[in-house]
Amino acid sequence: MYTEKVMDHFSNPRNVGEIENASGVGTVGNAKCGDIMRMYLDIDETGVIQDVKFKTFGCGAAVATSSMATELVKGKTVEEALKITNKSVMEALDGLPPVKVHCSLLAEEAIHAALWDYAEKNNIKIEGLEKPKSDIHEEEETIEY
Amino acid sequence: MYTEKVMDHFSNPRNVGEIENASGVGTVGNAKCGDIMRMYLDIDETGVIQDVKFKTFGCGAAVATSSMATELVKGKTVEEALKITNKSVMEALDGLPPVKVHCSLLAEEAIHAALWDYAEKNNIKIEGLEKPKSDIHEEEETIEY
Amino acid sequence: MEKKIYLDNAATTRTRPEVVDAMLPYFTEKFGNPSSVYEFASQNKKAVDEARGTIAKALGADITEVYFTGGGTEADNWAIKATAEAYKAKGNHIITTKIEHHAVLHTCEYLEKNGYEVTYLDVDEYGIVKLDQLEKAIKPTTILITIMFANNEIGTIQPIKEIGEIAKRNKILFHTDAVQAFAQVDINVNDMGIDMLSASAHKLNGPKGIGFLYIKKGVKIRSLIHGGAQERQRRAGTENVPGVVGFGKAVEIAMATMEDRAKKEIELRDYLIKRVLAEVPYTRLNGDRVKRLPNNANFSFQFIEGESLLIMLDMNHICASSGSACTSGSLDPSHVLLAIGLPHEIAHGSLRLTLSEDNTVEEIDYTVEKIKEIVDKLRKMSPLYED
Amino acid sequence: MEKKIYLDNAATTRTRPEVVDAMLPYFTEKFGNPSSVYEFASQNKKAVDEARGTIAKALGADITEVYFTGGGTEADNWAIKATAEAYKAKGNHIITTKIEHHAVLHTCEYLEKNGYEVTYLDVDEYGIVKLDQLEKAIKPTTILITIMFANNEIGTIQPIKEIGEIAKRNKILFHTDAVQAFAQVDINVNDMGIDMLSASAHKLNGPKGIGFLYIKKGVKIRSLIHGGAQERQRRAGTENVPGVVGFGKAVEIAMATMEDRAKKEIELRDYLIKRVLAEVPYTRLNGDRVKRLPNNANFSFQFIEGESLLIMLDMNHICASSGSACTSGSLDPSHVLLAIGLPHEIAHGSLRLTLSEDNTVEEIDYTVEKIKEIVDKLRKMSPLYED
Ligand SMILES: Cc1ncc(COP(=O)(O)O)c(C=O)c1O
Ligand SMILES: Cc1ncc(COP(=O)(O)O)c(C=O)c1O
Ligand code: FES
Ligand code: FES
Repeated sequence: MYTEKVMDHFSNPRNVGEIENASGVGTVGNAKCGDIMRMYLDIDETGVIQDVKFKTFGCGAAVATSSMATELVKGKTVEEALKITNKSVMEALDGLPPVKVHCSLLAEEAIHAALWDYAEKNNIKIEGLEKPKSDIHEEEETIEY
Repeated sequence: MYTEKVMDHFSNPRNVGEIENASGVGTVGNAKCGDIMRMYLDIDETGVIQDVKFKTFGCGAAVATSSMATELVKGKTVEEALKITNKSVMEALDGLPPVKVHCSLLAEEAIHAALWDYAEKNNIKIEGLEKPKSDIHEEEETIEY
Repeated sequence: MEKKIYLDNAATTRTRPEVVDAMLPYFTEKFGNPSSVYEFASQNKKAVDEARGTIAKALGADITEVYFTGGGTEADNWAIKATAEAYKAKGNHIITTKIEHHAVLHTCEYLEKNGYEVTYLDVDEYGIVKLDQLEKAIKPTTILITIMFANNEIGTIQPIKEIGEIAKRNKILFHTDAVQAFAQVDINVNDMGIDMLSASAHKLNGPKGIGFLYIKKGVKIRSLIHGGAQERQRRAGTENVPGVVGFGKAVEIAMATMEDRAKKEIELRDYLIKRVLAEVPYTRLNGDRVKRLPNNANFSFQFIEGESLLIMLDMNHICASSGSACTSGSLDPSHVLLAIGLPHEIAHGSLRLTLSEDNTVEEIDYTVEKIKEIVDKLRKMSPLYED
Repeated sequence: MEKKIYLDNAATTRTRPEVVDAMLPYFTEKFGNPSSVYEFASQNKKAVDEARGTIAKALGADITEVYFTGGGTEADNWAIKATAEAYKAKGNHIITTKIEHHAVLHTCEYLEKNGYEVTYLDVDEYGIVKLDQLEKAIKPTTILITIMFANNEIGTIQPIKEIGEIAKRNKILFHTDAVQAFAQVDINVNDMGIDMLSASAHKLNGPKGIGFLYIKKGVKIRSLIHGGAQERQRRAGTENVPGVVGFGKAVEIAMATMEDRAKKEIELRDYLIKRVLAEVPYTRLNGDRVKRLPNNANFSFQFIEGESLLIMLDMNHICASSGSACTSGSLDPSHVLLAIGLPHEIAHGSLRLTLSEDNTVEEIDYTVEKIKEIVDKLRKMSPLYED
């Protein structure tokens, strides 16, 4: 069902944990399946993400995308991090089963939520970042069959 | 599906054939399945059935009941022969499958038709014998299931 | 000759030993439920999809268009009832033929009781649908044409491609019951304009209790059997994994051997037909001489009755059939033989012999001799026969 | 430990080798169609009826009351849809519960779309139907009560006899989905007032793709699958002879070993339950402590999610389930766990372990150790868990 990369990130997730006094913390939940992801970012003065940690209550895909997302944002600038989408996370994982695509949105939203928190705390505005919803309200998936 | 006795009478039917100038000949057909039976009786002056032959176009049960019926009427008086029912033929054959019970009616009716022919030819009336129908119009069987 | 001679391959076939071998591991070793998430069971999902792929390929279809069922009958019921339901806003009229299998006929009769209108097309004396009558039968309310690929009794093959074209031109769905034809003759669902197609494994040396319905992408019928999310949410119930695997294996072999098999069967069939027609008087061949299944021969012997003939053949260890096996509970003469115009009493005296590639010339010779003996004996017993 | 530990016997079971042995001759040797008239095939009819007799006996039913189907799902669909159809003159109301299998629930939902009214009864926190609510739900239009014998997720056994009495008293037909209960616990259809009962072979070490519906004499439902005259004209389609024979053999063995098996399974189950509840904090047992299937244990581990748990168990070669296998395509938490009152996030963290008599104490010990490790690991990863 899952690719090798997904299984690797699921069984050995990178960057699990919390960051005390993080620059930004974002928690998002998935209306579809009740899963929750929290992401901690440590961002230096130049706007580079120095450290990142996550905690996830969710399926294998949610755990793996969380892990991969933290790997992708680490070392990036805020602007670069903003460009990470659920698609790029999925690609980095060699794909997800169709029914699990929505799980990867959790990771994208968690990054955004953490960045929003960082922006609020620092009273700055990040170009292109919108206030994240507390829940990811997806449209009903149209299943073809 | 069939008892040993049925199979015996089917594979070695007794009294197959025709009687030239028979005392009585009866042909009956089975509306239900399109089968046909013809019975020839040779009856002497004392009213005893001296010889009997049959021809049948029909299923295994029809052939076997024809054969058994001829065995049962042979040597009997007309009155005795009249008492032979499809039940007695079936019993003599150790029974028939439910779906084949109607076939045995062919034999009963063929005896009656031959006796009627005999009575007409000789201008006599046989007590208890009604004019046989050319077809056996059974009521629709009520199948329970 | 004490060995059994099996000449009833249209009723059912022997499951090939290779098919059984392919199935065996899925009973006691790889027994997991394909819907489970663990590795042990997901290999079964793969096995099911491999079989599905084999079947899709045999049809020229996509793998997502093949849905497993509990048999050919269920597939027929599904195609017809679910179409009736899904397209009832468009109309309530269904076109079929008088010579369909009961799986189609009784389903249509059921729908008639529920407000649908069904046209039962005549066939010609060889059992072939008349295309002009089909065209004439089409109404604005017609939602389905269901016409069998090949007949189970007389073996006649219909002009499926032409029917498909008519359906397409009139924008009507076309279902074909290919239970007798699948993996016996060339089929390509796209070339032939087939929207739905039913088949059953046990007719092609696969196991009993497994069939499939091909449903073209875009045909919006839903489930007949509701429940779990199996078969892309269209056919619920734990997958019959060994059955599916066996079906796949049977199709793989049947497709690989189709050409040679047909050639061998046709040769034997034609030899049988030639001898019987030449050596048994008052006999006719039912069905089309050329447009017929490679393994089917169907005769009517005047003046005699089918069951008696069958029982006597059975006493000589020859397995044959008169009409279709599943109507043997019935006493009516075959609706197919009546539809091609045979009178009742001749329809009653019919014999179907359906070969497999395992039959030999010796078996056919023995069978012909026995037919001659038995027909002669039964005719001597028949009030209809005066010689 | 490299060997697989199979703890998902509610999803499906291993077909017993004795069952496979019983089936084998019916593939390649006695392969005839039971509807055929010749001797070679009529022995298959006998074999089918022998299996039917074994099953009838296991139910305390008459042999004429057992009808084979393509599985438990088909049996459920049949009972419910055909009752709805046959009794619609009497009414359009059906009573069921919120914890039925999807084979029942989705069938009921289908009927709702077609003009029927369905009441979905609540259950108590242990998953047991409240009899007073059942009584209250009955209307003059109620034609069917369908309540499962034992639940597939939490193993809870319903008060079937009491439900049967209520149905009888109100002259309403009573169907029970006994797919999980048949040949696992004592059933007598007459004592329990059951009018229809569904079962599936692959849940009791029989083959997949074969089930039956028990229909009490006098219940006038007709066919779901139309066609040939098989199964006393109530279920068309060539009989799955090997499947039926295998089902018969599986029932014969399951009935003979039921008592010992239950004893062994209950002992092991209780050991498992005791250890897990004692050694894993924030854990609850779902379902009734006593009125539950001998082989079922169902836990909720707070703060973690089921799929992750399953995958990690799988990496340790332990096969288990979270919710029912056939809903694993779905992301919703189990409707059964929600119905017994669990909040979403706890329902998500559930684990079903269903034993067989072949499981050992060592396997259970290993499994408990792994559960402890994995739950701990996942909790450390969970944003909900603060220790
Ligand atoms: C043409 C045709 N359609 C449908 C069926 C039904 O298939 P099954 O008996 O496998 O359900 C058969 C055979 O019985 C058949 O010959
Ligand atoms: C309670 C219950 N009912 C019905 C079914 C459906 O049975 P099957 O999958 O064999 O069709 C199952 C199992 O899947 C079940 O557990
Ligand atoms: S995040 Fe809920 S199913 Fe994947
Ligand atoms: S079926 Fe016609 S006489 Fe028996």
